Amino acid sequence: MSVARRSMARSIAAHAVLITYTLIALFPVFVIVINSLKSRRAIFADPLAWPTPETFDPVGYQTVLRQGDFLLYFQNSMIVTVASLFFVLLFGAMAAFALSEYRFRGNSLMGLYLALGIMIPIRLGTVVILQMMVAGGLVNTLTALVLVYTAQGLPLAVFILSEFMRGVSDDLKNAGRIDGLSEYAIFFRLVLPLVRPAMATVAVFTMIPIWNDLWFPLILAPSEATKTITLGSQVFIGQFVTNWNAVLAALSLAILPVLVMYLIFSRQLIRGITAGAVK
Amino acid sequence: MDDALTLTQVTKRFGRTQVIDGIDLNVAPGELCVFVGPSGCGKSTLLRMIAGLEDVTAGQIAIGGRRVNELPPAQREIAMVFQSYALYPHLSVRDNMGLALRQASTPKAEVLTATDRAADMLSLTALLDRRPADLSGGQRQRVAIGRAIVRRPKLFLFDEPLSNLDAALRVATRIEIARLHRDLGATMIYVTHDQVEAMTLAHKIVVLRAGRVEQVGRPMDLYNDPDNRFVAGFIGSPAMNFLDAGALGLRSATLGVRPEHLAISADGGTVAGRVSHLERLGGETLSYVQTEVHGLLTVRQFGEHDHPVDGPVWVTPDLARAFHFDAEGRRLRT
Amino acid sequence: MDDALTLTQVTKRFGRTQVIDGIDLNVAPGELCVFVGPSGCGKSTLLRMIAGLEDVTAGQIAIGGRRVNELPPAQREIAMVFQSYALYPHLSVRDNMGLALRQASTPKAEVLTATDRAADMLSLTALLDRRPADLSGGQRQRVAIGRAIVRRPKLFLFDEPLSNLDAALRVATRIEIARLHRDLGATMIYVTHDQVEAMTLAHKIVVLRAGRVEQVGRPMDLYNDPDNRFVAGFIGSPAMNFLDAGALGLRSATLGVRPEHLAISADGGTVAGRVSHLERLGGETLSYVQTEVHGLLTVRQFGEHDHPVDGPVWVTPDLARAFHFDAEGRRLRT
Amino acid sequence: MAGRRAVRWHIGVFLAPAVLVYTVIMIVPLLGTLNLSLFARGEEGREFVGLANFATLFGDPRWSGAFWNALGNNAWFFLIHMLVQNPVGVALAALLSSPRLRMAAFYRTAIFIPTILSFVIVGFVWKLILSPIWGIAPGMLDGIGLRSLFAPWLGREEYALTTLALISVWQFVGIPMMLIYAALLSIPDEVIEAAEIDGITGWSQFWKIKLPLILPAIGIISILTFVGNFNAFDLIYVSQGALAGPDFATDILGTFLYRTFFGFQLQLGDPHMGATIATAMFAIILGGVCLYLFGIQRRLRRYQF
Amino acid sequence: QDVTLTIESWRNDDLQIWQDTIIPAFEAANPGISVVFSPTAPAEYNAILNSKLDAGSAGDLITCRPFDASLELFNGDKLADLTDLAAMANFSDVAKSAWQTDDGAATFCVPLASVIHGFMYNRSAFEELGLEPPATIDEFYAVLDAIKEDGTYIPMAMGSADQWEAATMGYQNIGPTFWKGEEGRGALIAGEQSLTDEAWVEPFRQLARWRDYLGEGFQAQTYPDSQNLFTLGRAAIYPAGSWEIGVFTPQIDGAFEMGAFPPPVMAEGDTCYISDHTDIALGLNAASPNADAARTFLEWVGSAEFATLYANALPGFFSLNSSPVEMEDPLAQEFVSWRESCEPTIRSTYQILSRGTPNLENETWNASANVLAGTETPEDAAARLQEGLASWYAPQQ
Ligand SMILES: Nc1ncnc2c1ncn2[C@@H]1O[C@H](COP(=O)(O)OP(=O)(O)OP(=O)(O)O)[C@@H](O)[C@H]1O
Ligand SMILES: Nc1ncnc2c1ncn2[C@@H]1O[C@H](COP(=O)(O)OP(=O)(O)OP(=O)(O)O)[C@@H](O)[C@H]1O
Ligand SMILES: [Mg+2]
Ligand SMILES: [Mg+2]
Repeated sequence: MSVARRSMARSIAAHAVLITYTLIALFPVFVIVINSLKSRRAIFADPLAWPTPETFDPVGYQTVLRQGDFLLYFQNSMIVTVASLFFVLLFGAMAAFALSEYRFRGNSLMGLYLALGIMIPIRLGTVVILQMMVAGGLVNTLTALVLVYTAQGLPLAVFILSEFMRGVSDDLKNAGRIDGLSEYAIFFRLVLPLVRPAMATVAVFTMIPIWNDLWFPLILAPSEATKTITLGSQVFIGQFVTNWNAVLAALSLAILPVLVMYLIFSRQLIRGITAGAVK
Repeated sequence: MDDALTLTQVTKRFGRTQVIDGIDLNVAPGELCVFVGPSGCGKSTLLRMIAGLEDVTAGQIAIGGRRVNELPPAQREIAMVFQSYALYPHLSVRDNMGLALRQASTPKAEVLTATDRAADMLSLTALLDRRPADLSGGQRQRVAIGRAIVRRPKLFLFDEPLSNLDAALRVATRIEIARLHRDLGATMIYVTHDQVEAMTLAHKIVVLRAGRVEQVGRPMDLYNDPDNRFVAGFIGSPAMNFLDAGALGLRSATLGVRPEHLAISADGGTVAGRVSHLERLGGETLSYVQTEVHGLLTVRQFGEHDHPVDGPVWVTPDLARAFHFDAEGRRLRT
Repeated sequence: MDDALTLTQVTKRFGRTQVIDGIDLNVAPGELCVFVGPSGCGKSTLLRMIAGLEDVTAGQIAIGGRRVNELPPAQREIAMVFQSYALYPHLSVRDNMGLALRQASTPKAEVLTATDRAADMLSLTALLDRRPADLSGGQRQRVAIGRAIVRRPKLFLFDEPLSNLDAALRVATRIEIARLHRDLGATMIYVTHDQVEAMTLAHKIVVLRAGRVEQVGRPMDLYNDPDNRFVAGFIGSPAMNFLDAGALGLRSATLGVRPEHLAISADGGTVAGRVSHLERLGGETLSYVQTEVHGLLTVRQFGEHDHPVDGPVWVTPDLARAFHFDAEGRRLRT
Repeated sequence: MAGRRAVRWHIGVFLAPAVLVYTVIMIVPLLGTLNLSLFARGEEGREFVGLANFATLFGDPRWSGAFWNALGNNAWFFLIHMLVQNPVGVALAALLSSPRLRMAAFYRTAIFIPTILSFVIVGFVWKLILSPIWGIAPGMLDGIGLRSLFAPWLGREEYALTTLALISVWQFVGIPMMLIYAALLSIPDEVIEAAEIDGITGWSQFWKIKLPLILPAIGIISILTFVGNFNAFDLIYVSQGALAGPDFATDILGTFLYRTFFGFQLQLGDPHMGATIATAMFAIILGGVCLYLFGIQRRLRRYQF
Repeated sequence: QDVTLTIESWRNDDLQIWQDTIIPAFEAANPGISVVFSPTAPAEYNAILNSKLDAGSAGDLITCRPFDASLELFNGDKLADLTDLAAMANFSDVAKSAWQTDDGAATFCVPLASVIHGFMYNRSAFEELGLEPPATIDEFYAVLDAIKEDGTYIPMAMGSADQWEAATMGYQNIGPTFWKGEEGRGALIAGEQSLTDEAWVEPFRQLARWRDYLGEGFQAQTYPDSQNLFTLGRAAIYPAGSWEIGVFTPQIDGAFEMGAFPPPVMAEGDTCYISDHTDIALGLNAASPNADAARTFLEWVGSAEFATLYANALPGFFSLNSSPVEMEDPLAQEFVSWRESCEPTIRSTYQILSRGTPNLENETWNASANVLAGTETPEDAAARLQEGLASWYAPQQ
């Protein structure tokens, strides 16, 4: 598409709106970041001030790095998040393909069944889940978390992906069938690459609650060796006093990996992925 | 030996729209069968039913003597060129063409040879690494053809495969398809709007109209011996002229005369009219003559000719080569 | 009066691929200009640049004397038929055609009249409430045409608008477009692969090759007076035969003879060969003659003729109507 | 696709892993829990009481009062999301998807960052910003001469819920934005080009061309918003506590459920009443989802590109 | 053989102290037993603990909330009976009451600490304004008026956003003065008094009066906000719990001096009452495979050695051990000295009265916040609480 299509006024207006909203979105984040670099006194004395030499105080970060093995926590979070994401995307896309591509008896019931999971908070099943994990000897392993997060992420993934997969041209899939591709090959080689934007979206949606979850790490894997970063940051939230310097520092640090993952996934948001397929 | 393709009372409805209406057809092995018919008459639908991409509402489709109604497309051993191309947008031209072979675990080298051959034949070699989105319309169409022919299956289904190609390429590709057909001994079903393609490629032309078969036959048989006015008018380009036979003092209702069988002269003849428009195509000249009784008549002359536009002329049909039709459009054979 | 369209050194690169290479062109108001050229030569790209859908890498485009390089498509007062149709999938045929008018707040009744007229002309009336997904290829193409013509803008851009239509419809639509053109006095740019369309519709044909203009001229001028071997071979179907002039004892490098200017005879003539293949098209017959020196020659005869395939024949060029080219393919005018 | 085929094993293969993991890890535990709603703590352990718990929930004015209050608040919470979050998300996506917009990736990321933040941070920073004591919001309003408009929003019954809903909107607007953005990307360029040529640009292009083509995605975000809001919990919990003050003005079903199920402070967890509430919530959500799946989604036309 | 004991706790705050001070002391004396202190974010503690106990994955030692939360666990056979623990002899009946069956027959947690309510004040500010800590209610308001008059300081740091602040630091802080501590609390449990009695409504009236002395926008002021207002020197008086001693001292970091006074009495010479609330104890997971080692640990926790360690590490958490504990922190000494001059009592809602639905403690939070914020009158609030209590508590019906 062409430059000529962008009229000047329109594009200025678009930028104005976007910048305004970006400010709204980032202002609180800015407040967090500047305050994570200040002493507690300075935070509350003037929360909006930049850290000055007097008020600059990396005590939060120092506390964080001193307390516990934050690198290990990071690693645990990464492992859990990436593994869960992988299974959610794979299994979710497969199920979504079955639901969107084939007409079979019970299709919509199956769709509804797989969507039930987004309607009740999985926390309610905690006791039974924990009992299963105890029985399976999975307590204090990352596997337990991966299993739970996979199950937790599937409904949303199926829900979103099946909608997007309905938009993939039938002619294209049919061309594949005529080319002798098995249904599996059609799924993996034709459909999956074409719903990349949707996969990226689902990946991001799935990743965030996993990364930020506190509950299941606390219950299923609270041991030092399996702590996740979010759980690790909770140490600073006390009964009567919260070490906000440390919490802000820990959670600001904890954003970075998700942000990186987000950036990676959002590169899959590509325009015109199906361009040129059919006329 | 069984027929390569047998359609028995094949019918298709989309909701309440009847699109294919009880079609019977046999295609012998190795035959090249061309479907022609007006836009929307059901050619693509029929092709898609043969491929297994559309349910058959009623009737039976057999390929090589075996009923395939329930068989998925992958097991029908067919290749197809879609009217809409249906290229894999995320794959390069090479992969688009090679996917089927690689899927069948053909050795890499063989896949490469096959795709390179096809690319060569379709002048796609320079584009092998592009994706469909970066191709021109005609290039896309060629990729679609290439994808079908690298596979060399028993039955080819072509849906207007050359519509976006230029004349030279079209002739070349047509000849390649004919050669492929000869070499492989494959059966082909070919949909086209192009008279020349239909006439030159086909062993058998099936003329469809609103989901029904109007006539099946060899090209020259349809041309020289059409069963009815529709076929007579549809086969041959420019289309046949239909004159009011009564006004000419004949017994039939309509007289069909091909443009080349109308003589035109400034001096005198059977039907008087005036030249309304002249088309010079280089090798031939088409004169459109407006007449009072018979409407607009097309006269085709070889070479370059000139008739003053709006000038009065006389047109004379070659009655020996004319066709007679009754009021219902049925051919009157005498 | 300003030209309706002026291209000055228009250039387009996709990445490093040079697709359009410094094109200069003037189209007078009311003119119908046809772009022809081999598949992939840049016709669609040029059209899209005129429409404002592609950036101009270099050069200038002016519509009605006004530079439009920076103007968005909506302000260029154009209508376009896309090679890939680009119909609105969510709108019915009627709404597809009427949307632009309704957008311009045309009164409802007027929109209705305009769409009904277009539908009528394109035989779409029965399909007005369908959506594109439920249409055949040809029907979609007609909707795309309908969408362009209801708008009656100053400049029409047609990209192979008739490629998926059957012969009858094609002729009818072609005539309608010609009439529309006359009635509106609009300027039209028309891309086609069809020789007949190009020859009959065009005031001016632009022959493109690999992003460059090879020749611009009136149809019969290009046919009778091509500048070079490429144009000579491209205009006219079947294509011109190129004979080795040296072997015939002539001074030029290549002798171009149209198929209709080759005489064929079993008894004797200039060049000896054997009939390799015969195409009977009804009104004419094409004989492909394999010769030792000049390769495969096409001979076109009016009417039905028969030459025994593989039989020896003699071919004689009509030297008076032949063209001479030098080794670089330039026309030698004498 | 032709039907009536031999057994199509692949359907099973495609569904099996998801169904298996999901059923074992999610459905079985949840059913086990919802099942508790039919029991109550008796003399010796658990005893079956049928629907008595539901009778309590809806019959006992204390329970039903709390339930309806939470439901009403939840409805308002949802309404704000539908009226603010989704339109804003769609609008942002529409802007971001305009072709060749410079810095689009930056905007997209920036607007998405709040969604990445954990609730703890979000709760903290908004409380800090809106706090009447530390002066960010009052100071900023002062700066534009509107100090008088300031109120301790989070502490006032009439504003607290709306304020929290707007914070939640701020946090989650990235979700509809991203989903709609992905949907917009799938619209073929040529359709948009055709619209440009037809003179359909800007807003009307969005309304007339893009919106109809992404309706299914809009449907999805609506239903996800519905489900998400009626399950919401964390934001209120971290910023207003489990008692969802002031005076339960921000109590929504999620906090009500949490308080009841897991207990809070001296209030012991009551899995039976908790499960009862959960079942009631589940019924409400399921009703909404079914309405969508069978009433709306079926009618949405989808277009293949 | 080595065993590792895991302690479940909500005291994130104490992680350092356990790791660096308490556990090493124990481990040095008991080779072969190692101890891990594994705290959970306080808000989630009950829910997480219950889930883990139900599923059998909880740690060996369980930090006990007072009264019903732990009693419930004991009745559900989740906590072991520790009545026979030798160290139990080191605790008075009052100290143990929060972790006993209603009849007092069984004790299931070793008491760790109690917390005392009172008021902290900015001594530097008081000196600057020439004020003395008040002893009576009239003096109390006079002081508040004086500070308000002056305008430099917010008279009192309290908000209603975190409802428990109003209830615990307000209502339960000053309430015993009106309902006469244990006397009134016992009478309420026995059904002899009701919450609509003057003694129980008056504390709400006091809260309502406080409203005039709070900072702007106190409705959105959270508990940490209040803490910060006081420690940053912006507020002069802070209704406190003794636990703040430990956290305020480093936060104030010498910027000003703190002092404390007990809840003021109605008239000079009246008996004063303080809330000295048994708050935290340690129990044994009934399913622990390391019960023996855990008992060894609990015996130690009941010892005087532990009491000294703990109380000094956490000034403001006062040992419940009968053996006197030497404390270094002067403010902590000040608080604990009130035990001598005033009648101690525990929070009125904790024992028995919060067993049903509606939960009296939670309702009291809500009511206190409402009254403080002025959205409900003291009388209405009291009536509502009484009605709620009577709806399930037989002695009140
Ligand atoms: N996005 C692109 N990137 C790179 N090359 C492109 C791109 N789009 C088109 N091309 C190339 O530009 C050339 C011109 O394309 P164009 O579509 O204009 O051809 P055309 O003359 O319309 O051909 P046809 O008759 O086949 O439609 C082709 O060779 C094509 O492969
Ligand atoms: N999904 C559908 N629902 C309803 N009618 C349909 C559907 N698909 C096709 N049709 C109609 O069926 C008829 C046959 O369509 P088909 O595509 O087979 O035509 P065709 O002969 O290939 O035409 P063309 O030459 O234009 O490609 C057309 O009139 C078309 O409108
Ligand atoms: Mg078709
Ligand atoms: Mg093109």
